[in-house]
Amino acid sequence: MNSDPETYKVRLEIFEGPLDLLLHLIRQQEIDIHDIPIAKITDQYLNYLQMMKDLNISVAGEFLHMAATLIYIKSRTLLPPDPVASGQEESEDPRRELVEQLIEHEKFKKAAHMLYEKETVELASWPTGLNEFEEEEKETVVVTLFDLVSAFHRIVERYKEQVVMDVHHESVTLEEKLAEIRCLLKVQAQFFFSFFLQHRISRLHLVVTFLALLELVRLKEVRLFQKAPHDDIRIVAC
Amino acid sequence: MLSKETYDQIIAILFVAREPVTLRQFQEVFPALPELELVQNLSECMSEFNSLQGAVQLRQIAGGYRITTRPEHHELIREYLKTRASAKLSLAALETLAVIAYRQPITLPEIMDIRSVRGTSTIRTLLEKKLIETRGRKKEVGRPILYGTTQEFLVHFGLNDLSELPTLEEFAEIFETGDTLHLSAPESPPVSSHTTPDGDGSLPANVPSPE
Amino acid sequence: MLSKETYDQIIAILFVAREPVTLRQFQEVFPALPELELVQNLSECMSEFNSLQGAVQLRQIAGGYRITTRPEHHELIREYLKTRASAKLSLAALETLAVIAYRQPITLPEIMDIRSVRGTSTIRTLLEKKLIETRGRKKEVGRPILYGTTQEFLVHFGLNDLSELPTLEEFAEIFETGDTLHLSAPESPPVSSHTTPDGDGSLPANVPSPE
Repeated sequence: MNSDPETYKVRLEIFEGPLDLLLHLIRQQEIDIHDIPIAKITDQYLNYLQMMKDLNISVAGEFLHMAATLIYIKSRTLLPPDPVASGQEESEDPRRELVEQLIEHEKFKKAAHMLYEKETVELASWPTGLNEFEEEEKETVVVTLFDLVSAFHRIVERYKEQVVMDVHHESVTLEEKLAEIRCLLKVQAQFFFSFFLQHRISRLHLVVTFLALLELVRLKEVRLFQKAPHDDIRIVAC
Repeated sequence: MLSKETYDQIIAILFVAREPVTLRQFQEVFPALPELELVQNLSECMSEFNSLQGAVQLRQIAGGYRITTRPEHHELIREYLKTRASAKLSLAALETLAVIAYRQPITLPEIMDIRSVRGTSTIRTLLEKKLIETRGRKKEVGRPILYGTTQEFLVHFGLNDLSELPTLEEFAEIFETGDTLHLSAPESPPVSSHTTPDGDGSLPANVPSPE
Repeated sequence: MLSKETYDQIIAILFVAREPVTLRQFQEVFPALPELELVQNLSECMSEFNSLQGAVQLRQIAGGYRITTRPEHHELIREYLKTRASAKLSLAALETLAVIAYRQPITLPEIMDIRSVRGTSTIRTLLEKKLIETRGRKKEVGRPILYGTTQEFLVHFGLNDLSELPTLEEFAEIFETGDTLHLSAPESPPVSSHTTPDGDGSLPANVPSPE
């Protein structure tokens, strides 16, 4: 293959995957896909990758994987026929799997082209649909499972941001917490410490809450019970 | 006077129009037609269309031309509007549903906390659409009601059971945008006019010509 | 058979509908009509409407009935709507979609294997455009998510159902008979004038004729 970079520039194209590049090489030279000159194609393929590297274009992993496959197939075709296997059916063509893959790939490329044509026609046809009854339509979407996951993803992302912001803005005093817990105790004679955890609160809040509880114990307003280490703490009004 | 082609073209425009189409708008679309001729065409178009059509009518409304359904069909149309699948949700309802689906059983305060939005109207909508249901009460102060998704929810999203809900991790790769795993040449041919926003190496150049 | 009144009523409904109207919906609107008669009416309605109208056409899409403008008016309509050509799917997205359409339900690793391309940006695009959807999980190790095409896919490509897609074998035959489509021939003419019909209003050879 010509290594003159000027020639390459003209030929530069975007290939989405290694099969695209291989098909291009085969088509360009009008090679019979069922009888690929594997050594020649392998060299051209590797040249192309080298050229991309020379131009500082990153080469995706799947292209390198295909390179390895091609080199393997090439090496197998160069080997003399296996004397052990020769007695049996004729040994399988090492190119077979790749050829099948290429043919399959080309079918899907044609299918994609068929879709492209259909899309072209459809994009030229506008649906009718009146707005005299439009007030019935609010800002709504037909929801798919993907919408559901996306929505949850958005919420989680938003939530993360908020937590960071809370830490900076919030301040809470021991007095406030004491008042809050006393208030709570009036409604309910006992509750668990995990109650405080259910509402998203910052570490500062949690620490102050804990200090407030200890203060209430000291003042003999509450008693704390814990069955085992790390177990939930039961808070009971005295 | 009015050619079949112009007639079809005028009607086609009126069919896709969302508002009455003004004379000025028609003039922009048919720059070759003199104003007087255009007005005549429109008027002929109107009488021809209305003599042919019993379902809809072409009328002059609010200084423009517009096709509307005839009043006698309104009741029937309302019947039709009722039949449309009510699979649509507002964005707010969708978010609430997502939180419930992934964190069920969950209480209202918890939902509002996660979404950092107050308001209970989305819960009502979801209950009405039978996408969520109550699941008893949480054993905590105030004993708030717990919510979870329904059988109807599974049916709507084509799930056999809740374990089929995709996890965030599974979609993590998909949520990441702009993965550029492709070989792309800096001197790539000028396909820019065709590149789609997903930036995945759009390449209509390779589409064979249909001929 | 088809009364003028029923004809008008059907057309009026189709006229306001934003989505293809299914037989089930028509049944709800016309509870008095037996199903067989309704189907006959719809079919008569379609042929009568299409013989009368040059501007719009009544078609069967995605298992329903729908009125759209005829493709030949697209330039004029675009002129009126002042829209640029709608964004088409990239070739990469179309290829991914083709794999999903013909092999559904299919998992992400399987898609990537067939296309020999890693990367999920096309999947994301297709999910966002609601052309594909999840279809539960495959019963194998890791229980990967399955994907399939949607109703919107049928609408987007003007198909009534999936059986209208040519079989993959049909594409293979072209291949075997040596009909060499140079899929990525560098000598192919510039894209803009060629692959989109926008330029001269001519459409690809296989414009589906309205049934």
